[in-house]
Amino acid sequence: MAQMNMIEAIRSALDIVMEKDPNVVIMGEDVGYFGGVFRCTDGLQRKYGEHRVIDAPIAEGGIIGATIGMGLNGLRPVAEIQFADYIYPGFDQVVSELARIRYRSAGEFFSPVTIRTPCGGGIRGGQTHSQSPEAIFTHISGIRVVMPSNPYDAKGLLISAIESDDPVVFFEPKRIYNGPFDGDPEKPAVSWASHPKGEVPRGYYTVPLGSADVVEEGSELTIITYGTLVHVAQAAAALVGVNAEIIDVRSLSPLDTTTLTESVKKTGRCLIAHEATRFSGFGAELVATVQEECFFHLEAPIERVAGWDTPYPHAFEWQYFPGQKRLAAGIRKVMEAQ
Amino acid sequence: MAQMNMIEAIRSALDIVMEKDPNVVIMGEDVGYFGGVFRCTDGLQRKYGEHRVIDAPIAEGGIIGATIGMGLNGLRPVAEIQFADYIYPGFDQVVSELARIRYRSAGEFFSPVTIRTPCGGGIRGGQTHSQSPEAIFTHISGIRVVMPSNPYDAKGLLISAIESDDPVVFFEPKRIYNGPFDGDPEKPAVSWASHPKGEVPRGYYTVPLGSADVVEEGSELTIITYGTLVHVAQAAAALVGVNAEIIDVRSLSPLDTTTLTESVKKTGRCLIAHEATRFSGFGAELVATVQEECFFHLEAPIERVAGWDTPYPHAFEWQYFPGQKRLAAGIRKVMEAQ
Amino acid sequence: MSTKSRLHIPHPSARPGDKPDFSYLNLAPAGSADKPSIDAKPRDIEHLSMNLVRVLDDEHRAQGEWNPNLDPEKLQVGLRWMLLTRVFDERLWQIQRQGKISFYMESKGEEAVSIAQGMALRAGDMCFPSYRNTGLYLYRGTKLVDMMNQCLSNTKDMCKGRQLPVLYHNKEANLFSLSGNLGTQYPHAVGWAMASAIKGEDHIAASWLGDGSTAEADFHHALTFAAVYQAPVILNIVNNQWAISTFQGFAGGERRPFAARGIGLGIPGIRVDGNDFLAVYSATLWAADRARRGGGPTVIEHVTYRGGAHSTSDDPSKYRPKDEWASFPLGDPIERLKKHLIAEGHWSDEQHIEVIEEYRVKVGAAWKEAQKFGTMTDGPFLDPAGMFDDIYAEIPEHLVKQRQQMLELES
Amino acid sequence: MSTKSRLHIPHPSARPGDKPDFSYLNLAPAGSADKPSIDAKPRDIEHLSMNLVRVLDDEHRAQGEWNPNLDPEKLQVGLRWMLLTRVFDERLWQIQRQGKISFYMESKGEEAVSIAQGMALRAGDMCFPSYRNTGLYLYRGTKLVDMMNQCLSNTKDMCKGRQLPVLYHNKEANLFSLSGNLGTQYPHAVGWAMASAIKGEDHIAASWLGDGSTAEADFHHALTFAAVYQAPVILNIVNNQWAISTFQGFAGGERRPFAARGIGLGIPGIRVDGNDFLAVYSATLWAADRARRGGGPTVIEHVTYRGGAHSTSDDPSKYRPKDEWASFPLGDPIERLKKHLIAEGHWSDEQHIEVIEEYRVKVGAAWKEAQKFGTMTDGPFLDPAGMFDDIYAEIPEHLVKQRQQMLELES
Ligand SMILES: Cc1ncc(C[n+]2csc(CCOP(=O)(O)OP(=O)(O)O)c2C)c(N)n1
Ligand SMILES: Cc1ncc(C[n+]2csc(CCOP(=O)(O)OP(=O)(O)O)c2C)c(N)n1
Ligand SMILES: [Mg+2]
Ligand SMILES: [Mg+2]
Repeated sequence: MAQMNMIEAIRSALDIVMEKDPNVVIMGEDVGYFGGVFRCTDGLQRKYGEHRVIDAPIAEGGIIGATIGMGLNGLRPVAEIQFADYIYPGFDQVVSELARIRYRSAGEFFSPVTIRTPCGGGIRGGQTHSQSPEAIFTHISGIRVVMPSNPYDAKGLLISAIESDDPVVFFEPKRIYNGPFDGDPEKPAVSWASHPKGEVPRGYYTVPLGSADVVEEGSELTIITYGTLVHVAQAAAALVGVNAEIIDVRSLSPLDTTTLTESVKKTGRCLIAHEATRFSGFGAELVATVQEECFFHLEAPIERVAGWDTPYPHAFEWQYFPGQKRLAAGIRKVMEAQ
Repeated sequence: MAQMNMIEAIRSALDIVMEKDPNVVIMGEDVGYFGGVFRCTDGLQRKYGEHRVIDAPIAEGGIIGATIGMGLNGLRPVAEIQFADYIYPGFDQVVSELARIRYRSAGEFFSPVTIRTPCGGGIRGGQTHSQSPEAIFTHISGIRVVMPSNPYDAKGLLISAIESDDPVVFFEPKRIYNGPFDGDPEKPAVSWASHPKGEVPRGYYTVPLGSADVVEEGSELTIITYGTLVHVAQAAAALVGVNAEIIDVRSLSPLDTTTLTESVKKTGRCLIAHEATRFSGFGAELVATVQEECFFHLEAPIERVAGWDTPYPHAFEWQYFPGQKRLAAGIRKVMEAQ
Repeated sequence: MSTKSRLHIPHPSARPGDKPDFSYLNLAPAGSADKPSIDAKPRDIEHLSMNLVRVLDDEHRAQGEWNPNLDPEKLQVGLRWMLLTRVFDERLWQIQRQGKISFYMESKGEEAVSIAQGMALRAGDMCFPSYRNTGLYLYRGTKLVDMMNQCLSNTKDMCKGRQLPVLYHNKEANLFSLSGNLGTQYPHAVGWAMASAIKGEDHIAASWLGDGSTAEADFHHALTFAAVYQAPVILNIVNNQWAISTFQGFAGGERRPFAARGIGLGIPGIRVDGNDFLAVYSATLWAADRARRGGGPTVIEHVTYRGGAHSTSDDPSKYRPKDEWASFPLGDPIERLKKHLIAEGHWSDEQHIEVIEEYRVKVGAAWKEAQKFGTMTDGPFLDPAGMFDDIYAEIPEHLVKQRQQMLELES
Repeated sequence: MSTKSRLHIPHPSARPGDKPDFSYLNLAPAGSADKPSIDAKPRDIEHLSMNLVRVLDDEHRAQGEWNPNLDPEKLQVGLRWMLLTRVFDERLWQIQRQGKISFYMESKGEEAVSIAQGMALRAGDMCFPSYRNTGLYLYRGTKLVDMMNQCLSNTKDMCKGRQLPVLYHNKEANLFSLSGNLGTQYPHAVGWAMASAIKGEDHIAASWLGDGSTAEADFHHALTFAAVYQAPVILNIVNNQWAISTFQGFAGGERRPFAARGIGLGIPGIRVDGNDFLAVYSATLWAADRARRGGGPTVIEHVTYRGGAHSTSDDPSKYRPKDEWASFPLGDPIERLKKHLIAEGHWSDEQHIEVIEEYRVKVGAAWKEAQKFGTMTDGPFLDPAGMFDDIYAEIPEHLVKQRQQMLELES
């Protein structure tokens, strides 16, 4: 076991998979010599060579398109998109190609590309370095969508993603790269060293795709969330003093419906939280799924707490971000409703 | 008044707006000399000239990017994307630019582009000529998303869209271009001539953006839907013999929540239907919104009937398409639940 | 608004009712283009992108440095495959018109591109074709009946009913799956070729797209990545003058040949008479050798003409002269190779008619066979349960559930 | 997997610790490039994209046909604006280092591009800049304090707190709103120019992006549309050799200058010494005149060097030699214009120092002023309620509700 922050855990996952499988290659902007603007690939080019850790032209569509081609030729590519905000120029290659190749060729062809990309606020990056576009990708059948909330899961899920023959879009919440964040902007940052999931095995292990994690067991309320908000939810539940069952979705699509609905059937109340904008966010699907399965167990409407339906404004990160206060208000609302 | 099918109604809207406002220009693949692959711009280049009805290179991103620039220079562009399936190469320009220009420039700049695009199945077009990607666009704040279900609305909404200073993505369900379709593939096609909303004023009128339409009043169940499925819903309700209130959402974003929730509060039961794939489809947002507002009025879980979470397969249009049978089954399920 | 617009709008040289006019094509005489060595610097061979590589002259003789000097037998093979492609296309078109398949796209007039290139490439080279490369699927061994099964979406359909007719694939034959989206296969070819280079293999990749599709982003991405990493790839632009109703000028073809699109990135371009089997073969071999020996990518523009409608949904008489193809100065690739072989004494009109007849029978037989596996109206039908397969490597729970629901509704 | 990869990987000529080496730049002597008439055919002036337009020679004298023969007063104006830009950048960089603004990007070493081009364009011409065109915002009259207010996201911020520092706009001055997304402004410029042509106006548009950004799809779309419709637009590529940590070879700059990127579409390209104020001015005027008279688009590549870090988040010592800029053969645009003016007897070292001092004071005063309107830590603060405005022309119901919720939570 070692102490790792999420960046180190991701780097370790990449290192281990590259060591194990010579077909794994990495491609992205600034990933090679420099090691990535968030340092996730630091040292990998030195170790595995320029032909396996490849600096790319600034063309997200090209990166995804070219890695698809590599995947068709037996490689197992990991594409890095520098910021999730910049994945859109590659959107067509994801939707029309990556997600569909296996289907349209009736299983003859497939390309096991994993797309890693940092998402969410946290670096005061303004509206073009803070987006969480995961919902959009969950609407596309044929790709898996993953977002870890801690170093342990990040490494285990990333290894699974790369080894999976399905294409995966792997969102990394950059706000918690260096430490868990409980949603209170006033408090100093903590580091992963103080968190049990900052303990990460040095070697190979996997966390399976498609399974949610019950982060905290509880009886009064289920909070379904993922990414940064897992930590905020824990803090908010403590703040309100409610015995909440907190579920980290982790794999957004395909979704582990069972873990979610079993919990809600037990607690009878549900809050759903994410950082992305609310309208047609992934929370909508979570609400829809839960109410379909658990309607007769629900004692209160399912509440959504999410980013506002605005871009992420530079000056108002903290007003935009669904922090402790907002989650706490949401929890109270769910608990009080009857 | 005149009898128009939806294509004629769209063409009439374009004609009227171009006549009225010399700044309106049209740009798209095959829209000019040829008049569009679905004939929506037929005759307009002859009438308004090659500099106002402009054939474009095959580059959806370029069409959207260039029309944004035209809009910034005082024109009021209407971009046609030949099939909604081909809008993805222009997705970045929609999300990162069109939707954000007004916001990031604090209202100084804006570009009032309307993007028209035919969506949905109906021409046996297989997986790349049948998609309904509207949900994805509803997650983007700053753009309006519209989908009419009949010629009258199509014309009135399109005029509103073009005259709106907000960017609009205007989806045209191609299956009902020529006539309403009740979801039974065995029956011969009908024409708009037999439908009251096929009566369309020749002149200028608008249907406001942001308002849903109660297509049929009813007391036992609310069916919320849009596009082609409005007609299927009517047929399915008749088939089951339920007194359903049928709501045509028309403007998906911003959404007319009031009309939806008032109806559900009244009926206590709700079915949501669309042609797009189910998972994270727009139905999810509709469910989430309705259950948030109407939870204590609901007597049964809100049911979603939608396309399966698969691409739209060429051979299985009718198995994929949520037709009368599937809606009827959904209605029965909602009515029987207690 | 002022009325004096200064916007340039490209115009085709002729519209319906006008006399066809191909004077805009800058045609060089056969044999006039020089053939550089395969290690020539891109900078030194830029003229090849402006010139026109032609081998067959007006007397149907092979001329100049680009003459590949192919055995007559090999040429006969080429001619036969082109004929089979034409016959196949004609029959399938007819079948669509009879309402037996939902859609069709033919490659009439462009057969040389698929067959000559198919013959110039090696079996291990990977192809990323466009929907107008029917000949390539045939030449590389896709059975007639399998192609028809695909168009029928029947029980033997290689695509299991998921794709529009003509969107074939053939994994064994290194033919990628066709997409309905224009140009998306171009960066795949580059990535595939990069992987080949990474692995130190000498397979190359080739891709094809139309003049109109060069405007798409993927075209730019492919060229950029190919140039940066010197990927061993041939990037073919099949300039058949039209993109549905729009003339190639709308893709920026008015001022420079498409072959020149890569020269700003240092990618050599060869403009070739796309209806000249020998020229296409020769240019392809040159580019393939170059790529295989580490010389990087080549753009090849094939100057040809879309002899038919864009697809069965199209009516070209609405936007171009009916007789335009007949006036196309580069003619018909089949006629030209036929006349060459006849001129050289290796073919005859009788043989030609015989082969066509033979192929008609063969195609007819295949059609009979294909129908046994089901048509749009008559069974056997594909099991719709299959529509839930192959979305993921393994079917996930929610799709199992949806499949169940679907089957219950259908029963 | 075989170990012998044949993939080409571009390499910068020097990495940290190496001796800087710019021998890869193909530099022509000042005055050697010919200046064609503005109605020259693209085909006849292709060499301009390979050559290098330079006016200032090593003795700081203006040479050759491209000498714009500007009045010394005008050159002094240019020098002053470049100095102001540099002083402004230095101060704001410092301010960021002190933690008073969240982020900053400077344009050190590239000031000639913004100022010379700003001066060569007309006020009615519309600019679609990149984040490294700070000088353009200044030259066109954006007040120092307004720029600072933007960087502070304070109560007078033109962007109402919504944008990252340096993502300015200035509607009155025809300066478009900067985007964080690379290259997206390029097709806007083309569309704007098309609209100008449609309306029969003679305003032109200009846009700027970096060498790295040429790989993006929008670059291709812009060039294609500009070529097809002959839009009156200047498409500037500011080749500062680096894109964050990647050398321009990763954008395909190893084999051909970026100026050549449009020649395959028939767009003339001019490669210009981007640190030579006179050359930049002159090339811009030529392209602007050409566009204004209906000659269509021009690509201008400015060969320059990113004198500073990519941004305040970057540390270039990790990937390039520390002293690379000092060895850049085209020097520093400010030094070069200064020496030219001194050589011509229209400037002095004393004046230079004086102006710098004057600007430091001016910038310092503006900074004092700006802080009054709020900083990251000290009020007054922008009302967060404003974050819900300007998403739509009118605020819709759901945002009114969310605003309400936010205000309740904040109170
Ligand atoms: C991304 C995308 N946009 C638009 C279309 C619709 N479309 C299909 S074929 C075609 C014309 C293509 O012309 P070209 O590239 O010249 O190929 P050709 O048909 O002439 O072989 C168009 C616009 C599409 N299939 N994909
Ligand atoms: C679409 C997109 N992809 C990636 C980025 C991240 N990014 C910001 S600046 C930059 C480098 C740009 O280099 P270049 O175009 O040469 O401009 P320069 O910074 O040198 O002026 C990158 C990769 C971005 N902002 N937008
Ligand atoms: Mg074509
Ligand atoms: Mg740069």
